[in-house]
Amino acid sequence: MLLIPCPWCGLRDEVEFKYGGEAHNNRPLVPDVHDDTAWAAYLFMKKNPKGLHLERWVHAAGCRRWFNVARDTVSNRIDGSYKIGEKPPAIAAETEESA
Amino acid sequence: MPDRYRRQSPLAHLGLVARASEDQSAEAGVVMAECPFCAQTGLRGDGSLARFGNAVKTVLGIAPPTEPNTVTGPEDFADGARILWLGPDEWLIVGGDVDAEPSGALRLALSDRHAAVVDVSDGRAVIALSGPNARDVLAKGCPLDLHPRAFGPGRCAQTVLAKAHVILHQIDASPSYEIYVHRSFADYLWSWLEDAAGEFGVRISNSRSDRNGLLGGRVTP
Amino acid sequence: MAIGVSVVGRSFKYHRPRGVFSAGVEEPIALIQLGSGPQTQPNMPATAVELSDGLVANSVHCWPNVNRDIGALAQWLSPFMPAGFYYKTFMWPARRWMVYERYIRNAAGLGTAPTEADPDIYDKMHVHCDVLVIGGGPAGLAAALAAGRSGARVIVADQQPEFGGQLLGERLEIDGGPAMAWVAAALDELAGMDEVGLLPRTTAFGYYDHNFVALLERRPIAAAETGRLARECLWKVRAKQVVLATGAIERPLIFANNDRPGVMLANAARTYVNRYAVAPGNTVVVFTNNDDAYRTAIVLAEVGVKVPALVDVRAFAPGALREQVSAHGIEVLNGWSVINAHGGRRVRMVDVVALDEAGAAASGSRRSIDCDTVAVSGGWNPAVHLFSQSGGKLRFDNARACFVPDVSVQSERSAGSCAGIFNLDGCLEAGFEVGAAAAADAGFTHGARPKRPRAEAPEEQPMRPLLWVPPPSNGKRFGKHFVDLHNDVTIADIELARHEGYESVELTKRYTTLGMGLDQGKTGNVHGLAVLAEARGNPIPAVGTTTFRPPYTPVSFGALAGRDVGDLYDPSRRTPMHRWHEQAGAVFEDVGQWKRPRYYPRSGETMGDAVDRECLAARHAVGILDASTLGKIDIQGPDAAEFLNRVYTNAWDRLPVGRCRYGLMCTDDGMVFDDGVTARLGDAHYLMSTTSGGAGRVLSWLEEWLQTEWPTLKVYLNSVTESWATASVSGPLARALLAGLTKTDLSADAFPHLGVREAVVAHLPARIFRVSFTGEVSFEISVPARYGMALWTTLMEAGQAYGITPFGTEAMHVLRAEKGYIITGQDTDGSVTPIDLGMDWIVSKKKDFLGRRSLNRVDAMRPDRKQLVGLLTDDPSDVLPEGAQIVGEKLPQPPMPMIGHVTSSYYSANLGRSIALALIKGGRDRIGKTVFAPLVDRTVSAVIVKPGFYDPEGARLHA
Amino acid sequence: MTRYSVFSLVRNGLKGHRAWPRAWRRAEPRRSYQVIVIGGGGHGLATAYYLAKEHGITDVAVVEKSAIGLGNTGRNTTIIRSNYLWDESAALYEKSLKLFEGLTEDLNFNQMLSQRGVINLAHTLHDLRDLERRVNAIRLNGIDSEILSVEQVKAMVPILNTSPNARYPVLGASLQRRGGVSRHDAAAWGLARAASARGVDIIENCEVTAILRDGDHVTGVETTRGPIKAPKVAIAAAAHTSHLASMAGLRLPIETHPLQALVSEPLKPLIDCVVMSNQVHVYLSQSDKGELVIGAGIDPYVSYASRGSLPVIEDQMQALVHLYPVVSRLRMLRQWAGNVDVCPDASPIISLTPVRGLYINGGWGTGGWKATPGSGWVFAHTIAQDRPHPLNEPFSLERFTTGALIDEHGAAAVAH
Ligand SMILES: Cc1cc2nc3c(=O)[nH]c(=O)nc-3n(C[C@H](O)[C@H](O)[C@H](O)COP(=O)(O)OP(=O)(O)OC[C@H]3O[C@@H](n4cnc5c(N)ncnc54)[C@H](O)[C@@H]3O)c2cc1C
Ligand SMILES: NC(=O)c1ccc[n+]([C@@H]2O[C@H](COP(=O)([O-])OP(=O)(O)OC[C@H]3O[C@@H](n4cnc5c(N)ncnc54)[C@H](O)[C@@H]3O)[C@@H](O)[C@H]2O)c1
Ligand SMILES: Cc1cc2nc3c(=O)[nH]c(=O)nc-3n(C[C@H](O)[C@H](O)[C@H](O)COP(=O)(O)O)c2cc1C
Ligand SMILES: [Zn+2]
Repeated sequence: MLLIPCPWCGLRDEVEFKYGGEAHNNRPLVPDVHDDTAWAAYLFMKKNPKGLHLERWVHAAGCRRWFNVARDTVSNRIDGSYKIGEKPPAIAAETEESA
Repeated sequence: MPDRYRRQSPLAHLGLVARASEDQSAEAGVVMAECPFCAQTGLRGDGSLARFGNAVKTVLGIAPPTEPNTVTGPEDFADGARILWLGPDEWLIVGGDVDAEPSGALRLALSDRHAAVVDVSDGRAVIALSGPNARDVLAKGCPLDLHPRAFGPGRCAQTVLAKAHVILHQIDASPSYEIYVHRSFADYLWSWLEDAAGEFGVRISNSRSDRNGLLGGRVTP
Repeated sequence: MAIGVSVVGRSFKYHRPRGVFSAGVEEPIALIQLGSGPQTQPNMPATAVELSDGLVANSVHCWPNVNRDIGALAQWLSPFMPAGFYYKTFMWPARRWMVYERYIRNAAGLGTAPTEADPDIYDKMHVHCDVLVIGGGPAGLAAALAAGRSGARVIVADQQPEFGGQLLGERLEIDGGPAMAWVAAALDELAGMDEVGLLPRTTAFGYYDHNFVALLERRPIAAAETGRLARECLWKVRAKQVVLATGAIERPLIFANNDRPGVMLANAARTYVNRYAVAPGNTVVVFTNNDDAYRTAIVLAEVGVKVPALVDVRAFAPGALREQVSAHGIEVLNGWSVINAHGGRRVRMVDVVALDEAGAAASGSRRSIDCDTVAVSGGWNPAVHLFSQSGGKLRFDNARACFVPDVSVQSERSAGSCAGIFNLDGCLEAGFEVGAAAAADAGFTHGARPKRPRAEAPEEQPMRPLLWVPPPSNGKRFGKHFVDLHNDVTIADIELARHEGYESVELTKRYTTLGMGLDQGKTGNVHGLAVLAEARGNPIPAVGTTTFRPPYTPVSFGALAGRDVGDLYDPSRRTPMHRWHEQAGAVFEDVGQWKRPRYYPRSGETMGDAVDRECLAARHAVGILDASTLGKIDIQGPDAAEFLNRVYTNAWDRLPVGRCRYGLMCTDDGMVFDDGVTARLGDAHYLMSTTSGGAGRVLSWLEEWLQTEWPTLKVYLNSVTESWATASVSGPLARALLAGLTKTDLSADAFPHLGVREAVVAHLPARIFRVSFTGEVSFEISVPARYGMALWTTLMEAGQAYGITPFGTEAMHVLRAEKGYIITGQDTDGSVTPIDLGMDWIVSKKKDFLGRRSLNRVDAMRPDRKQLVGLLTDDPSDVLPEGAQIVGEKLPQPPMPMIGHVTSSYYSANLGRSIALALIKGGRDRIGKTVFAPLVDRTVSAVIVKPGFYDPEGARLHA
Repeated sequence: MTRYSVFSLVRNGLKGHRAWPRAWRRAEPRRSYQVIVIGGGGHGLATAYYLAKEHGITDVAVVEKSAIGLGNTGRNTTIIRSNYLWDESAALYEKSLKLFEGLTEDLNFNQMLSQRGVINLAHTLHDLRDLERRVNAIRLNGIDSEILSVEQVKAMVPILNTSPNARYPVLGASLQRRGGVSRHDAAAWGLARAASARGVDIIENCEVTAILRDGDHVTGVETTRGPIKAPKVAIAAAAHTSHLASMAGLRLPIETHPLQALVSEPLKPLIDCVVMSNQVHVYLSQSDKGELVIGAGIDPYVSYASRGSLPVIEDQMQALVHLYPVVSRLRMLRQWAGNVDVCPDASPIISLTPVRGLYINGGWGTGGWKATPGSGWVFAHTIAQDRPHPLNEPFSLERFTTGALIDEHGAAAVAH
């Protein structure tokens, strides 16, 4: 059972949180310029990586803040969390590409 | 002025006042009470701005805490307002009788900036839990570390208790706590707590309610 | 055992008699049905049950009784029942399988479940600690002392009723005194430490992610009998550091008919004597591959049990121990092996054979020795279960043929014999080291480390890493050699699995059921691996282990459920007026977690009668509905209108203060998600309402967009659902009723449809919304929740004169369906767009909103999408069932192509006929056409109409 | 292939079972094949089997990274049924159920297909509406399905708590009599044996590490045992579908989640059918060996760890005790998790891809066990003909672009 670092409340138990899926899959600012394939990519396509995953969580039963977590999907090890709008320090390059 | 005698607290239907006055075992490990009719105001604003905190302080005499999960203000409802940290831009102001409309002045003071002041007094029930086994009862349903080394008077936290979302505020080291829970869950949470506290012996008290005004319960359908 | 019971149970597959094999939780076979009535408990290992007065125990899995069991006939068929035989048989013909299955099911299974609900209660505790010590043997206690003295928060859990671990069954010394005296002193010291908790009878059964460990505490029966105390408690421990001190489990040596009652682990035999003062038998042959069983022989002889021989597969013998054994007149056979046990319900005799020089074949001279018990030791397996569950990697120790912890993944350390340290002094040393190190890693370095206790460390001769007896020189084994005593898996079964290609250890396990029983192979798994390794010609590490999974020992469902059962299974949410509804005899409906009145039957009324009455009242007089459950979200900030523009399909810039508007929300894939009315209360202040079931979902969805995608929008959202109690009065007399209770001008001109006013109603501060879900003039009156009951009762009293009638969700649904209004979640299902609902009028063409782009995809623009229409049955008294499927053409029998389904359907008392809403492919083009609903017992025909059956112009609404 | 028969069993029994041949040949990878199927789960093996049987393509390798049948095939709760809401799903799952009904004979390997009935409980009015909708749809698709009253459910499942005062009382139920359970391992082993007998190479301990391409055309795979060439490569790797697809540069609408299950201690017969509930979320059946087999929903976050988290089990047990108060003293013997490949609409993808010669079969989520033979059957067709069979045409990848999702959780019950 995960122990998730809320950037505000610190380490809290998994049951206080809700998972929000892959992070940095932002909604296109002007949806109409995207064709159906690109739109489908935004709506549905996932990296679903084996290994490092940047993902959104919300501290639902706590401070209600959304934030990002860097977690390994194989070991479930959490490398850290960061606020929305921030970049994951060590892996900034990778995020840039996906943003 | 609305008729104060017609108001009902979230747990009015349980007849807690009557139960509190019944002869109850003094050896109870857990003491439970409802704290009714305490004004609660939701406050939103940018806590990182000094102007915001100052504006609040001017009205209430205390500034909203910036340290997560802490409370500013006096321990007791009776001694004026206190402010619970709920999020980086969210607080709960508690204190005073609900019918005194406490949020008006604050709303005015913050009207020139992006902030929100919302009266949520009726949105949550407040249950006081104390006694030597109070912490054990909470531990049955709450994943937080409530050990004195990790949590103590002046701390608050939003968390899960049984199957309800609650705000937990530790009042003193005896230990006693106040639990805020959404009104519609109040009946459930009270039953759950009484059930969980059963092994320690429970005493119902109305000391908090006495201090904070009148209990409802006069309405017959 | 003391009264001479030797057959405790029957084996799973062959129904062979089985006795007591171990002295602990690893017991594979001595399973009993404990207690009777609602508190009966099947499949309990007799070796781990505490005796108490009046205890009732029966054998499981035998008929008519354990001594004469019909099922034992299976033994005669055993040549035709090898591993996996059922995959190869029972298929002639295949469809008969279910007939065979009935017999097989009855023959399988072990104990029986209670037939009444469990009267006991169960509890849970969350705890946090710096160091969790699992196991209270010498290593665990030493670790706890070291950690506890540092001031750390420590929990020590042991599955046994008493602490001490192996020491409980030994007569050893620590620091020159009895070891148990050291244990007592350690417990005293620990009990005196404020931050140390001791949990006996508590099994750590699961090691999960992030150092979360689940423990199950069993309370002594006497304590539970007080009624208020839970029978078991699930401890959910989050530990900064974990010390595993779970000990080691002795394992047997395998020989022919090694399952006969009387064959028992050597250490267990010793434990029975030392700890319980029971002799395991009268004449005991000891059989071993290591030194430790010599101690068993000595202990047995000392208490007067006859030990005719000690058989050691090793050619050499430990000097001092051998002398002591011999001194008791016990014959020591070095380089010999037991190869077979004779006897029926108890061992009668064993055959022993001398091994060849290499020890590889049982080729030498042969003897039989009379005995009633065989105490057997094949060495020890460290209890690495939890270590392995934590993700830790194991290493195989060849010299001792066992797996030991190697690489840790989580914050845990192993100490003592679970780490492969088998002597007491080493265990104590390791415990102290590891306990202190764990505390230090948790931040507790202070406290002098006291001198650690010492124990004698006698010289040990190496064991012989052999787990089953060598075959005769011709290589052919005879008789059944049991590897898994629980599931009757033999060496031959494993060899067969390998032979047929099920040679991955996981496939072997599944094909033979090795290690899949109640004991999960605690004593037999390593043997299984060894047999497989030999058959494959691989070393054991190459074969690997199967996966260690929770629970370490079985855990009751009740404990996992805790006190969240019965009425506490799920919160039932109540409105401030709940008590009134109850007393008025309302029948409730579950809507999400809410309890909502569905209708209020009067005496003698059916549901239909009541709903008709309620519906008529709302259209002809005045009805009152508790609408407190609707979600309410307070929205404030300069960007509030822009925010609404983005989340609703329609535009919000022009809504004046004091007015409301209906809105529809879509997910970004264009499907309808929720709906409701939003009011503008001030320049930058709105109040959104949502469906009752959707309130939480909508708020978190809005917060998600706001926080993650639009953080620059200046908007604050606050849930005020619970702050307000809402009563909706609806009907032609609603205005008159309300007018008597408020000064607010309620006239149509002053307070038009979709207006909102701050007001005082019945002396209460209130907000009045003129919104309507019924199609009648309606006022939704919200007051602070503490006044909900006051408002309601005042309205009821004042309403008497107008024939006020409370109505529930059912009437509300009928009334809105008469108007053709949708309910999201009922008339939509996540595959319906606003266009499908015919609500194009609410979909802005000018601005972007969530879902808009998706409405332009190929499929969303198909003309034959399902569209919302009305249905009128040809027979006006026939009410279509909701969920009825619609076909365009009646066929004599299925399959029939369906064109849609009925989403809402009611009898409308106001219209004097049935009405329905349906989603129909290309429905709007089919208006006027007849369609059919083929039901199980009849087919209903109906004609498609526009939705909106009552007052389609909305005259009543605006009246 | 030695046929299993009474005769062969007795003969071998008398010979001490030393003469049984391997169930499937141990195959070494050859340099090239006509078709490579990645994944030796039920779906991959069925695909290979039907390629050989229905399309005469026997030059096929199934490459499996560990041993066959140890993925989700080996860890599911064995429920089979075809009572799906949408026409497209009903047709696909019914095809599969029909194949299951003949599989024991077809494979000469006892599948222990037990059509003991699958019951879905309704606890709210919303549930009842959905139930009616579903039962009617299924019936009109020509598939058996019926509605049960509370009394009828109670008669079939005496241990069920049908008290009207329960927190969520049972209001009704649906039943598919032809639904039930089928032994999970038996499908993998039986399919492997039959496919192998038809010439398919089943290559275990061989992990695909790259997908080889020439332009937009697939040419084979790289494996831990060397490269293998093939003009057609078919992915049937469940949890690992996204990972493999990414080797070919594709991104899929699939997320991998842990799904947990557990078994009780072995018990004498206690429940004779499969019972599932959505509102009181748990499902229960009893295996022939006597364990109660219990499951519920996925763990909420993406994970490839084949263990789940305890709260999910706690919720599941609360639901279990709520529905069956007599089981509270019974005990969990073992819990585990699989990793399921979840699609946004809870329907699978059986499809061609933008890479020529690369085919995908995945996204089965929590409910693909029952599809095993049907999925293999249509996938084999898709691969052999290089175009989808009408049964799997609606399940193409394109549906995410057009929006023609087949949403099986909207109105569906639990999708197991
Ligand atoms: C706990 C649980 C309960 C379930 N209950 C049910 C149920 O009751 N009813 C139902 O219908 N469904 C159920 N399911 C779902 C069902 O089990 C699966 O949908 C189905 O078995 C998938 O089969 P598969 O052959 O596609 O996948 P798998 O059996 O997982 O096979 C995929 C194979 O691909 C292999 N592989 C992966 N990557 C590579 C690589 N790079 N190279 C080579 N090989 C690779 C894997 O090792 C694996 O063997 C359940 C699932 C779980 C986890
Ligand atoms: N002679 C030999 O060959 C040999 C071999 C192994 C061990 N030993 C002796 O055994 C002793 C080992 O000491 P130790 O402290 O390492 O082990 P131990 O066996 O004395 O204690 C382990 C304790 O952990 C408990 N336990 C195991 N798993 C548990 C779980 N999951 N949850 C809760 N409790 C659990 C056991 O009930 C036991 O009380 C030493 O005296 C050692 O000499 C001797
Ligand atoms: C239908 C079914 C029944 C099972 N029955 C048992 C059982 O009786 N005993 C047991 O130990 N495990 C049983 N298991 C669980 C397996 O041992 C194993 O845990 C599961 O297949 C997952 O594999 P893994 O634990 O090796 O990862 C069963 C699994 C399934 C799918
Ligand atoms: Zn937080």
